[in-house]
Amino acid sequence: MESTVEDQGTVTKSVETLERVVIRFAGDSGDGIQLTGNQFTKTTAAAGNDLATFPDFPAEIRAPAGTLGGVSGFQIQFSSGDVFTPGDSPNVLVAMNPAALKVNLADLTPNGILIVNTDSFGKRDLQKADYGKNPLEDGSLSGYRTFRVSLTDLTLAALSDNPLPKKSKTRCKNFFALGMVYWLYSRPLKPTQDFIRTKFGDKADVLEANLTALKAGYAYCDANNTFQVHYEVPSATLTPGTYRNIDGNTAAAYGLIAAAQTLELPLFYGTYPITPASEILHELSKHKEFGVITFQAEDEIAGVCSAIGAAYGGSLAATGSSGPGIALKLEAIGLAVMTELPLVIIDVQRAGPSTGMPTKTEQGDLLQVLFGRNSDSPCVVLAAQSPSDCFTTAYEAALIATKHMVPVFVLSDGYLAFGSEPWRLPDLETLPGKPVKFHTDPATFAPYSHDPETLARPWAKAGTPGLEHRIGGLEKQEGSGKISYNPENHQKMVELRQAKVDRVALDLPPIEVFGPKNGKLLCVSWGSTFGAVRAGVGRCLKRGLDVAHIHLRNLSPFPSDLGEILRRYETILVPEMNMGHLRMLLRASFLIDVKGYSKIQGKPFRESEIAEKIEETLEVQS
Amino acid sequence: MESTVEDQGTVTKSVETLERVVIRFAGDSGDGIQLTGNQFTKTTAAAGNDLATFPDFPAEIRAPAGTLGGVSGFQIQFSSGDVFTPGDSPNVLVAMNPAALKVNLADLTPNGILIVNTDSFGKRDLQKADYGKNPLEDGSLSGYRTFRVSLTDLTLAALSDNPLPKKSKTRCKNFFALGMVYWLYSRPLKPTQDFIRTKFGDKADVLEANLTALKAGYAYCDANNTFQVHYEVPSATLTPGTYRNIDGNTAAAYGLIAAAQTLELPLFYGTYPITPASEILHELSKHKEFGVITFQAEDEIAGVCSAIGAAYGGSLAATGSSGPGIALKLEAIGLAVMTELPLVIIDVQRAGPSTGMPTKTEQGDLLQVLFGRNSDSPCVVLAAQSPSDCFTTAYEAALIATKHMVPVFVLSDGYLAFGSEPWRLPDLETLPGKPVKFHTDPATFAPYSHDPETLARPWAKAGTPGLEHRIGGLEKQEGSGKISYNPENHQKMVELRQAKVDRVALDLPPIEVFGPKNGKLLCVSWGSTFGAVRAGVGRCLKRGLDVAHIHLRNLSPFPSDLGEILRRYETILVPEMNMGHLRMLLRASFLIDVKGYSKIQGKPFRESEIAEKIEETLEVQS
Amino acid sequence: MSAAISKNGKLTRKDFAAGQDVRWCPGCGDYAILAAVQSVLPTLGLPKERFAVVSGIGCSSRFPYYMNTFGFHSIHGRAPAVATGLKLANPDLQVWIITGDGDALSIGGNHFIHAMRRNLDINILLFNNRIYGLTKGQYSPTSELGKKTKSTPYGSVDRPFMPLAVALGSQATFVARTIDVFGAHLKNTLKAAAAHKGTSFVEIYQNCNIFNNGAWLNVTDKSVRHENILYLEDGKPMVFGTQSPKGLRLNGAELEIVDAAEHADEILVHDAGRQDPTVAFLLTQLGSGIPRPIGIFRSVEAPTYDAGVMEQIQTAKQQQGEGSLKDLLYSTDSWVVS
Amino acid sequence: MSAAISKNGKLTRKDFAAGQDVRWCPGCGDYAILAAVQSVLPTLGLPKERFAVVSGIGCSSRFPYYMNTFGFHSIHGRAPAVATGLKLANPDLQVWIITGDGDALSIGGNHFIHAMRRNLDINILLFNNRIYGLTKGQYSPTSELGKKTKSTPYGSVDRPFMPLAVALGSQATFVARTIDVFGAHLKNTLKAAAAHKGTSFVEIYQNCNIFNNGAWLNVTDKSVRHENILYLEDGKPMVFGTQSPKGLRLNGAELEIVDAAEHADEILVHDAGRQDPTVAFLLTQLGSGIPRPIGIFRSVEAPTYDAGVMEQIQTAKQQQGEGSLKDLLYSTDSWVVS
Ligand SMILES: Cc1ncc(C[n+]2csc(CCOP(=O)(O)OP(=O)(O)O)c2C)c(N)n1
Ligand SMILES: Cc1ncc(C[n+]2csc(CCOP(=O)(O)OP(=O)(O)O)c2C)c(N)n1
Ligand code: SF4
Ligand code: SF4
Ligand SMILES: [Mg+2]
Ligand SMILES: [Mg+2]
Repeated sequence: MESTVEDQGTVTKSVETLERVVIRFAGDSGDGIQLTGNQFTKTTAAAGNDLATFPDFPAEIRAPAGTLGGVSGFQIQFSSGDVFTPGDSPNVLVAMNPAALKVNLADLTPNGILIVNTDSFGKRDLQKADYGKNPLEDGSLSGYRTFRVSLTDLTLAALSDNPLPKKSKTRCKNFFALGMVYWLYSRPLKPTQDFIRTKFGDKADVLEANLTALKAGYAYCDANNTFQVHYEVPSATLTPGTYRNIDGNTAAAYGLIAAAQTLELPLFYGTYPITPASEILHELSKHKEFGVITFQAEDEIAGVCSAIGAAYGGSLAATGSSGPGIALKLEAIGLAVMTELPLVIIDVQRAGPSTGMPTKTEQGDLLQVLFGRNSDSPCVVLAAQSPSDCFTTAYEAALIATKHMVPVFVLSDGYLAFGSEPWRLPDLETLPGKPVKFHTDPATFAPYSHDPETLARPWAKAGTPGLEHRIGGLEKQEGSGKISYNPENHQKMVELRQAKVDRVALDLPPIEVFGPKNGKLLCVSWGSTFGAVRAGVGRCLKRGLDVAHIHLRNLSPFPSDLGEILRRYETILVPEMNMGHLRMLLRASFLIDVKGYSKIQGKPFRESEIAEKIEETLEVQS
Repeated sequence: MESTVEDQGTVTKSVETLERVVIRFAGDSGDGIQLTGNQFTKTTAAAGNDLATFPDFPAEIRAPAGTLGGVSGFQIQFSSGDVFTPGDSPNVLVAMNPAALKVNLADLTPNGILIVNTDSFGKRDLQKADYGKNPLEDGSLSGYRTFRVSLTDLTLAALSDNPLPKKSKTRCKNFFALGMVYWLYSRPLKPTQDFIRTKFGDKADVLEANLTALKAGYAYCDANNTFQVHYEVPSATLTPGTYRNIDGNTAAAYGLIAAAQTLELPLFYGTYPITPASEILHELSKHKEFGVITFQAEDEIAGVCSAIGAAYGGSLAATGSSGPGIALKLEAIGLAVMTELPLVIIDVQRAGPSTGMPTKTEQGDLLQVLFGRNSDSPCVVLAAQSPSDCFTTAYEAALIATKHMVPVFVLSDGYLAFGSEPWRLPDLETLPGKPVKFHTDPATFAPYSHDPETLARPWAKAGTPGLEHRIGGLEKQEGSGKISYNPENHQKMVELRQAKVDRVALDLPPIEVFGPKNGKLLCVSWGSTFGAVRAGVGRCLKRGLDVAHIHLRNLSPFPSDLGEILRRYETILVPEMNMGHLRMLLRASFLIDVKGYSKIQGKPFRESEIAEKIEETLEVQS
Repeated sequence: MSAAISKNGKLTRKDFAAGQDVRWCPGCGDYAILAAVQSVLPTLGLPKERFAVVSGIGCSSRFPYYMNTFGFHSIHGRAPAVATGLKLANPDLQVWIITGDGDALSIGGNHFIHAMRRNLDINILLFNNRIYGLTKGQYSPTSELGKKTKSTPYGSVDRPFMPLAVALGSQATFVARTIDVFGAHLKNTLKAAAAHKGTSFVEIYQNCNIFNNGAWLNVTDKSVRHENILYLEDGKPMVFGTQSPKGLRLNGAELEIVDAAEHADEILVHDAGRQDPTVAFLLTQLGSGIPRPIGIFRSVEAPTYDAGVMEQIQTAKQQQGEGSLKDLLYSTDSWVVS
Repeated sequence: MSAAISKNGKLTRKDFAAGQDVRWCPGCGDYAILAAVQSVLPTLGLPKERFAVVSGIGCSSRFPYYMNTFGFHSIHGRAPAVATGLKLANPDLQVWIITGDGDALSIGGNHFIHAMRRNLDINILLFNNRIYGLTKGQYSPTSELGKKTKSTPYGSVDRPFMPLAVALGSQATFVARTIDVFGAHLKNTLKAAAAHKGTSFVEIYQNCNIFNNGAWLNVTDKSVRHENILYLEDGKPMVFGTQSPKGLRLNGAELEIVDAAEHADEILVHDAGRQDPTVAFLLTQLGSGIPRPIGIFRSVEAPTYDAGVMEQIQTAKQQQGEGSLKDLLYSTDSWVVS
């Protein structure tokens, strides 16, 4: 791990130690905010902090420069303790222009550090951001420790020797700002210097300019009395291992590739682009060296149908989309249920209904994936809890799908897809699962016979000599697989398809309870709310409240011990980014008066919101 | 009402009076079974009986003649009392060939009347029906009152003077059989004679042949000792009014036309053919004199999208399909939810999942229509309870859709679609509803403002001067309708879309309880199970059991008094043709341990199954 | 469109600009097309309320929000279906569909070909930027073979559609091509599309400067475009190039490029009104090379779907009288219980 | 198909008949096509396990159940999509798609045109009976204008597709037409389709004797068919009719019918291998009148989608070596905590 600060100069300011910091970088989408955030993340990860990040893109590809719609943000929480979310309210806000200030200021903690680029507060800039008065002058920043920095001019001054045109030099101001933040949190410059060298290696002037701007920002704080103190966030005591930073979509793609390796199957991914799921396709399409076939189909229906065809051909078949695309796939997923083929379907949920708010997150598809098909058409449903967990969840989904010959949904969402966190890489030797054994023996082949343990029908790869057989969407006779309209057979097959899904519960580990094993209040979360709920419950536990937390990765079937655990608490609270999907399922399954907490605003719960809701619920209760 | 039997000859046999009879006609699909059944139905309806019918088609268009797969059946229950279903087990089976005998015999009540055409029991005929031995000879018919009739030869003999070729004469044997059954139940021939005259008016020989065959069948019984007795089923004490026989699909089509008249809107039906929903399209496409536009689109998606476009253009817009087609429409229905346009969606459910058993019935789509869209996307859901009720339900759906600016589902199923019953025609003067008032005033126009009472947004027909406005699938600012990513607005709009659906409950009448107002057991039904459950509960009530019945036409929202009523009974039983959809919803809503009774066999409950289940449940309970 | 009389002869471009901020990337070709549409619509002699703009999803499909007309931003690929219902519900509307190469030809391909077949009286503008813009740069069904994009890092392996050929194969009655930056040509083409009774299909070459910049440089770049473009004009010979003008002549059923001066009499003369679509089809096959024809390839009369539907209704009403609910329900098969 | 060696040279028609009872209406044209396919497959030099038959929904789509091969009766319209995944998963399979005019051109139109565009190495047999058979008789996208059916009691008002033109507009590389009752012609066409590398599209005129009996009488009826059919044969002039043979000649870019003897030298000579699709397109335009061409309209070589996909994978593996999960996950950006 690299931890020296290159060319650091003399440090004369006082140093304070903090346990936890949340920083938000914000600026115009042209300001390089995502790049800045990613650099800070890498440096911080390498410094051994636990962390989580979340980028917030504008809805438009390129909104007009300087407007409120064009603001791009990147938030990181890092700590010497555990980090479950990118943090509620930033302690530090870096605002590159008035629009960024306007959009983000309300989130800054009282007395938080605000760094603004004063050079971008001209009359036009203020107008574009719908500011009537200049916020730098009207006292509206008084509740914060505001640092007015002439970022543009200082950058230009530092680059006076560089031959680049002014416009290009101005673009380096994000590195100047990053240098300042590095100083503030005592971070080394080297990782970013290395990055700059790799990235701009063939453009000497640009390379030099960025390096200089970065150092200048750092030196500016050092030399100057801008900040009275700077801070240290000691490294976290992370479990030993190899780590890397990963976002949810990349993790999901890797999970599929890893499963294909374990199962010794070729991977086929048939899909159609859609926000926020497209990056899974992008990532997979890079890995032809693994024999991965990606098929960008003409639409979602063709995407999922191609995957179903590939499953018949013996591939590990997967498809992925977001809510509206999943809706289109539902009819075909029924075909996968009926033909009892293995299929992984990734749903990266976004805010809806309909087109909704495509770049925003939500958990609104749980009921859709459970019930959105004609007649009883059960599938297995898993949900990932964090960006890196998308790997594990996709991996497990593939194992379940091939073991039971059943479609398996993986629920992710926009927050996981784009959020990132350090991921302790799994030990590849001990990954669960084993190679798939296709059926090959004609003598024992009955296409719709079922394994007594897994209830899987035999997987006979199309092309296997002697196993010619027909499958399809009409009801089939158990065993022979001939078309059957027999009433009793139909009932039997409907029940069998459900039983097959239910069997998955037998393989599930006991639910882990965080907090007291029984008591007043249990919070139940699923999917991406994990982090906020775990952190919120953690806060409450520290305050001595009687609250516990369980998280459900398995939504269909539920783990077998779920009901028993729920009954140990007086009240059950389910925070969800929807109108109460899991809440409804728990009520129906266990007849418990489960309370819901719905936040449907296109953004995740804050840790504090959960903590407050817990307090409120306990108060009502007592 | 016509009630004389034309040319009836002398009746010398004894006459017994029955309260209720179930007859099933069965034969090869080429035997004219459906026509025969329909004639018997019309005659019986005109005779003043209450009745219900159900045809049972082979899955194939034209299965090979004489095979088991090619058997076509038609069942009718008629009575001097109430009739709720086509009956459990026929008292009379007319079997035109060995295949028809084999498929249907098990259903015949012990000691029931069996009429077989002995002329079709040759060696080849038996083989085609997979009969090893001749059932007429091996004693297997001993439990029934079997009448062996040389139907073909008798028909040919009766037509010996007719110049038609033998093949055509043979085809008249169904009328011979019908004549026999008319004799058996003391029915007039005239309605069928009229029908034959109208239908074959331009083919003198065929007309004559059919008339002769009909009379010959009647005369044969009269002259001959075939039957010892014949029966009378006195007319029912039906509510006075004008009646006609109607099947569910025709009724749904008429319901839409009637609603369009009331609302003073043009009717637009955009759809794609699918069993068992196509007949709605067929019927509507006949009625251009009402200005009805039917659009047979390229697929279901285009069908529903065209309807959404028509709604924007100010039509009463509807679409219809069955389960797999509804699955395809789900994404677009989300658009209708988001744009808050009125839309009626008819789902004629069939057995699934996937293609399933297309010609068979099921109630498997309740959860699909409730939840099968991305994110929270609430719609109103109604279900029809009988063939004629499809009229009322479609009509009401149109009224709700236009009142609240919301998509409304109408659930029907294969059993209702093809089944028929006498329908007391509504008094057109007192049909509810009034003409739609479009918004026309530019001064007061805000496209996404909401009426405080109905929560409808204003319906501004595209083309209205001064009301130019944009709608779409992205989240909209309440009021202005501008695109909005505002977090609070999104939450507000999600809740508003649900609240709008919930408002419908305010207009619902109190639930009618059949049986005791509280007690041991309450059966809850929805959709087409109404008849079997009402009849089954009726039987149990007669036997003195403590059981009641309520039927839900409104599945979303539920009527407001539902919970209160459920709590008045010790046990709640929900018979459904699915794995327990309504059961789950009731459990989740009311935290009551609702029991389910699932029959998923592609065919409706029998009255006796319900009665037995009630007994069993009450026994367990006590 | 039926020839309607404008209630307000003084409509201007401004009347058609909606309040909502335009949110395309600075430099996007969509701006120019928006300006052209906004300036053509007021000239068509229809009051503002007679226009409806329907789109699917994509950068291009944001279009309706920027038009002060009736507008429907529907779902991906489905604009033709929505427009069909809207037009049938209100045939007085002049309906414009705005779509992209992904929206129309990928997910919406089926509705697209059926619109052509039915010949509903609508206008379809396909903004072809050979890329998925809104989803940030995957290849589209019009991207060239071997295209490297986010989803095809090794290059695509499927051949692109030629949109005009797809349309003609599906029996389009009006087929044209124009270019975002050719203001006058664009406007004239839009006017012709509006005037055509039936489905008018206009492919508009559009530059996505963010994800596929310069896709059409060989016909937009000032230094080469006059050499590369073949302007199709009725009654004019198919000649292109200024330095040494060349022309198209038929050799059997194939097109040959010949020296225009030398073979002046043999050069094909353009006639968009030819019933047989073959020459138009031939011209679409020049889709990817040089010369690149722009203008109206085909414009022929054929019965429109909406007129057919309306006619059947009118006839039925005339022959049977306005439908009476009473007659429908109380049919000959009914009976009275008293 | 890659030229594979049959493990069993003795396959017969019987080997390809599956046990399941055939359930079409007696007299349906599908029977003849089934018989032809069952008799052609054994001659193709591939072992039985190398065949897969994929269909959508419709009477025609019941086909896979009657073939003793791998078979997938999928959902309505989606057979090309299912087949694409199957073929990519196992390129050794010879994949046959069986579809109907509704299945392929109505709900499945989009997958159909994209299959043509991609040129995946599969064979598509479209059983065109100009009606929806399985749903009991609604008009289809190939039904003639004015067609009265259950859903169009007043007659349809939309023009039919010409399936071959749709295919060519979408860049089909192999396009042919044959007829259910023309046993030998049908079989030869199937063989040619199987031999073509790329998407082979065969339209088969099929009689639905229940809902659209006699739809093709003018080319199947013995008394007229020889006058009406134009047999396309490579290298042969396009002549039809026996009584007074006529031929096709080009007049500009249009086809003219002329006396065959009189204009013998001017008669067009068929060449399915012509790269330019225009003559093939011209011939498809004869879709509804007389003469009606049958045979192979177009058959040209082009890169196939599956080969492109496989090649990229092989190249990547050769250049980068088989992928290593360790290398993928433990990238340069990882760090160690100890
Ligand atoms: C059902 C569905 N699938 C996918 C998407 C994602 N999506 C939105 S626009 C688009 C493609 C846009 O490309 P194009 O039509 O060429 O429009 P452009 O943005 O280039 O103008 C896609 C794939 C969606 N919104 N809905
Ligand atoms: C999603 C869906 N929509 C509609 C149907 C109903 N359907 C089944 S086959 C068919 C049309 C069949 O016509 P065609 O493809 O021409 O086949 P044919 O029966 O004539 O051989 C339709 C509409 C269905 N099964 N699934
Ligand atoms: S991404 Fe491309 S097409 Fe979309 S707005 Fe930007 S420049 Fe235009
Ligand atoms: S309905 Fe027509 S296409 Fe279908 S099996 Fe019968 S004859 Fe053949
Ligand atoms: Mg595009
Ligand atoms: Mg057909």
